[in-house]
Amino acid sequence: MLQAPEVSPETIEQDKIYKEMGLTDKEYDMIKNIMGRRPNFTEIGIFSVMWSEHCSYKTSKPLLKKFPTEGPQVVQGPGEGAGVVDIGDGQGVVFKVESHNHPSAVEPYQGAATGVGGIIRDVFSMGARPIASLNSLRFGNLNTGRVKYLFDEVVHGIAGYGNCVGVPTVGGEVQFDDCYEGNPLVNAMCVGLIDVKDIQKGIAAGLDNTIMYVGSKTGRDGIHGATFASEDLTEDSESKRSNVQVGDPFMEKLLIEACLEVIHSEALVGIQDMGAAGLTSSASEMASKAGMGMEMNLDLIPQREANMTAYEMMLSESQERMLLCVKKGQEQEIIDIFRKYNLEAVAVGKVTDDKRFRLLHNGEVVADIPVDSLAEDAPIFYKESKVPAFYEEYQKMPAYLPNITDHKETLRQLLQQPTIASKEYVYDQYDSMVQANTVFSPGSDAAVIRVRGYDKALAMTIDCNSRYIHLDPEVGGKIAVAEAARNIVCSGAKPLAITDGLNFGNPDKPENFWQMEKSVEGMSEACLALDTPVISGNVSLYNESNGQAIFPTPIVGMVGLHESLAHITPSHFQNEGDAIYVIGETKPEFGGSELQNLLEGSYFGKAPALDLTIEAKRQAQLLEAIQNGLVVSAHDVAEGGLGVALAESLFTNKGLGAFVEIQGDVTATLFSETQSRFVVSVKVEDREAFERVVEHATYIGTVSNDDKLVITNDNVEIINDSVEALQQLWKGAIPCLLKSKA
Amino acid sequence: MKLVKVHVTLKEGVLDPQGKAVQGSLNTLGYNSIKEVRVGKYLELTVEDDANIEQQIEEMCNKLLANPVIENYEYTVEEGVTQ
Amino acid sequence: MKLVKVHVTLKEGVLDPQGKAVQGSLNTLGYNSIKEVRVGKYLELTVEDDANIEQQIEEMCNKLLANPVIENYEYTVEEGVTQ
Amino acid sequence: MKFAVVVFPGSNCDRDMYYAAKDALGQEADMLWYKDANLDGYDAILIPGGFSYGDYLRCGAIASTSNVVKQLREKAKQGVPILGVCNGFQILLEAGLLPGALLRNEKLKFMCHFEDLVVENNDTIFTSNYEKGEVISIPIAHNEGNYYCDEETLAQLKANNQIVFTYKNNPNGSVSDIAGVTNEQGNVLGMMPHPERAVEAILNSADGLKLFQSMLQNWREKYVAGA
Ligand SMILES: Nc1ncnc2c1ncn2[C@@H]1O[C@H](COP(=O)(O)OP(=O)(O)O)[C@@H](O)[C@H]1O
Ligand SMILES: [Mg+2]
Repeated sequence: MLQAPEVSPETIEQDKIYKEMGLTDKEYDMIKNIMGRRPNFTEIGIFSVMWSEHCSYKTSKPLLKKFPTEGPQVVQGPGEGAGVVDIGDGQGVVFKVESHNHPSAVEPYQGAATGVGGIIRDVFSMGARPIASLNSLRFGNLNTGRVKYLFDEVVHGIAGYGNCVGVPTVGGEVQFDDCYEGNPLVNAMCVGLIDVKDIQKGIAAGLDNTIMYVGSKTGRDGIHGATFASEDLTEDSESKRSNVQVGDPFMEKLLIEACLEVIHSEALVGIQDMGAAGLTSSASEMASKAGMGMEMNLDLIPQREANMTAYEMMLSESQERMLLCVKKGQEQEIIDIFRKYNLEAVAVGKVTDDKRFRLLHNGEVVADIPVDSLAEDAPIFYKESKVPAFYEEYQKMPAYLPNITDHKETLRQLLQQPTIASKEYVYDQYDSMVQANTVFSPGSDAAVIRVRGYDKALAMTIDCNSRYIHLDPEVGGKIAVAEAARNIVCSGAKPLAITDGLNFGNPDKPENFWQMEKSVEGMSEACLALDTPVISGNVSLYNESNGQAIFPTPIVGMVGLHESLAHITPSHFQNEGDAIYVIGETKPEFGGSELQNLLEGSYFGKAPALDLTIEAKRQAQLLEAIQNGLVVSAHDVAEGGLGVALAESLFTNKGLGAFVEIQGDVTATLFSETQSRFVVSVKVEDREAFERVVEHATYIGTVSNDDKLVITNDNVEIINDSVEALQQLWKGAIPCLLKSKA
Repeated sequence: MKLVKVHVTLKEGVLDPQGKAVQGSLNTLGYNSIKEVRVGKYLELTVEDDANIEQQIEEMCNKLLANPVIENYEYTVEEGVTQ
Repeated sequence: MKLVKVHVTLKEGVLDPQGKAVQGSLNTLGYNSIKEVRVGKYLELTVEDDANIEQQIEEMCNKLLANPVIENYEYTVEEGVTQ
Repeated sequence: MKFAVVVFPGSNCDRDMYYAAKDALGQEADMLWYKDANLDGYDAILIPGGFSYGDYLRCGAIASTSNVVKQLREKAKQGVPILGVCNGFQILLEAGLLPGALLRNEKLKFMCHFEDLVVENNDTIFTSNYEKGEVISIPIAHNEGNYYCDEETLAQLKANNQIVFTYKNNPNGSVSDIAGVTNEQGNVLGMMPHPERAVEAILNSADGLKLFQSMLQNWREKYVAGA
């Protein structure tokens, strides 16, 4: 049954070959039990990928169950290619985030590019037109050649793919910290728009219906165990080969258009992209979800390379491929649609009713597995959890209170911290306006995409401050969700739902698992308080290098709805004479702050506190004020505190300035990172009405037209700086770091 | 002066979407005898004479000119024109 | 089967921003003997045997593979491996 | 007035162009898939931006060999107005319908942002609604927008008033700051910036709308009695 270079079932068991595929002894025994015999090489390969964390969520599933996933707005929660939220008029917004961390560490351009391609496929395989992309990136500090290379190539890869495929990249975030040096994070999010009646499912239903393959041919891309199957390869030929996945955005663009046409064909039963674990996961999931089985003839799979084995075909992660279930006898209809786009749809199998996943190759059965054991019934493991010692230490530390004398210089330095500095270097490389719906490009708190033909728009953002989560995963998890919602609200939209990208270290270490657990709990609480259920997400574990885990980084992608275009609100000050308010009181909270990093080169102590009741109330009040037309601009106070938020509100090239009078402790007022705060500008005539709607709004000054940021305290001038000069420092910081010699 | 000619090509097994598109287009234009196209880079470096030139080019290819994860390189060193 | 190797290079006088950037990076890396870099394309075409091959390649280069406003081309035809 | 938007595999500003003609300008427009496109009966032809054939080999090169480009040549000869934007411009250059070529941006990076353009020539069917010397804000989004031609061609372009738009702050290294040029007869315009992305205030500029309005007005003056 097995082909020559492959290993016999007996050898797999005796030599524990499965271990090299990532399966434990216990898992092997479970598989043997399920099969009622020893699995062969192809079968064990299939189990190894389907039971990997990426496909089965075997360690994270118990945690994911904690997320609130329901609400009147939710049309499709977790479980399909992407989640869907109702936005009225029979329309839905579809979105999901996906990580491509490890591929990007090996080959940053292709790793990032194929990450973008993969998440776009998740969205259009639902039947939605992709309308925007966002990304969340983490790198080490920009002081080594390797990190600069990774940073530049990841950004090139995202641009190269996203620009070509014609989906505007409208937002994202980039942060730098030593913990990501060996293990960068590349998470991509895609947002799509759909008529709810067109939602597709990844199912293979209907006995004897035809399974069709469309898109790029299958090569040996991304096969981890390739070495097993290629024992005849000499070392020399090995170095001349590569298994890196290469993206073809041109093919993806054709697939988008063709698939969005195919979904209107009555012949289509189900459709799914081939993502991680390619043919294996798409085929087995489609059958399992429909309660059916599937039989495929691998001889019919379009192949790019000669002599591919069943194992190689089933584990290949070649990009830009889709699997369809089509009504028997109506294949030609589907073939014709794809042919218009120069694509070939090929029948490769059929739906069976025996709940088996059966593969034929060269006239022989090469795999025969109960299909549910690969998908629905994959095992779940409950990991041990333990409070890390460093967390207890942080909690015991006295509050960190920095001592600053030169606030002007401090503000200048904070604006140049890479995490705060302008990311224009990055987003200028992204086509943020294709599709001609972009109201706010990158550079605003949330990106805004209008819905053509309706008086409404979508706001979107992706956020995570992992420093707070490192200090306190529960509070940090709450902050991540709250901060995303603040960005959405500032733009004038009502937050709808989130997608989460859980990036953590090795879950077998109880301390790491505790961080996962607490982050998820914190996020869940915030989701409930802010009425933003989780509709999709992704888990990426084992993000470590040299045994050192990254900061826990559960990324939050959030989408909100502007119920009218009139609600769209910029984050920058707009007019001379407008009144400036800060909403929310400030406490001296510097644990995990940018100022702490600037002064100490590390983060320690307690994370800033967050009261979700206050947060929710304040967001609702600000949104009400915006919807009543009482707010000219709104910006959340985040990294770097009020000082940075005020400066950022002025970076518009309009020659505006601000005159601000602050009370109390100057350092805390300017640089503390107390949560739940906003800087807004209001027309003078609307001040009274605004104050009636928004509690805890303190009037602090006026927008001027002299290009100066002036901050005084008790009639003493604390800061008097040129906005133009500050803006240049802020804009130049990242290009300057990249140019400096490593 | 030396003239160094460097050829950078994709490793075997790596998808070459560009080559595929060129082949498709040539076939559409009626050149049906074209069975495969692979697209690579070709660099010409004008280099001052140096005893160590081969070793240096080797280094440059690994560090910058080729991406060793997905590309192979080859080079020749010729006598160049002294300007 | 024949293996056709096509080199497409920028015409003299046409600015080559990519070549200049590569030269700059090499110099920054300490390779100061690099005086100039020009970046071109290298295509390998696998072609079925055909009496007319040279004329066909000539046509393909003019029609598609090179842009005569900015590029020159050269090619060689070699015996290829028959798969 | 009836516009054709020619869609190549990989075009991605086709809808944007279509909506600019249809919604912003309020005229008829059709999107025509390159394979079966028939350009007869259209008053103007729009070649949209994007990445036809993935920009593989050279931007616009593969698309320029397609059958519909043969029709396009005919229509150009007949004097039908043809506008190519971004990749559309690249296709027109590769097809030889406009002089010159586009190289990679000087800084070797894709760039996307608003740029100030100067209307150098308002005596064309595409720009008559602008003032000469008017500065307009239009987005760019390209990696190969660095316009190149030899000196002789440049002298001709200048002598014939074929340079229609220049950049106020040249972002990509283009010869003589060129952002858009016409053919000798003036009925084919190619430009890198995207006027179709600047046709509504909500998109942060409506400065591109006048280009389409110019086309409409010139068509009316020519063909509609009493206009
Ligand atoms: N962290 C998470 N939170 C909520 N849902 C999740 C999470 N991770 C994954 N999911 C959901 O589980 C389903 C399967 O995810 P995944 O396997 O990543 O999708 P794909 O097969 O498209 O890569 C999706 O619906 C996804 O949204
Ligand atoms: Mg998927």
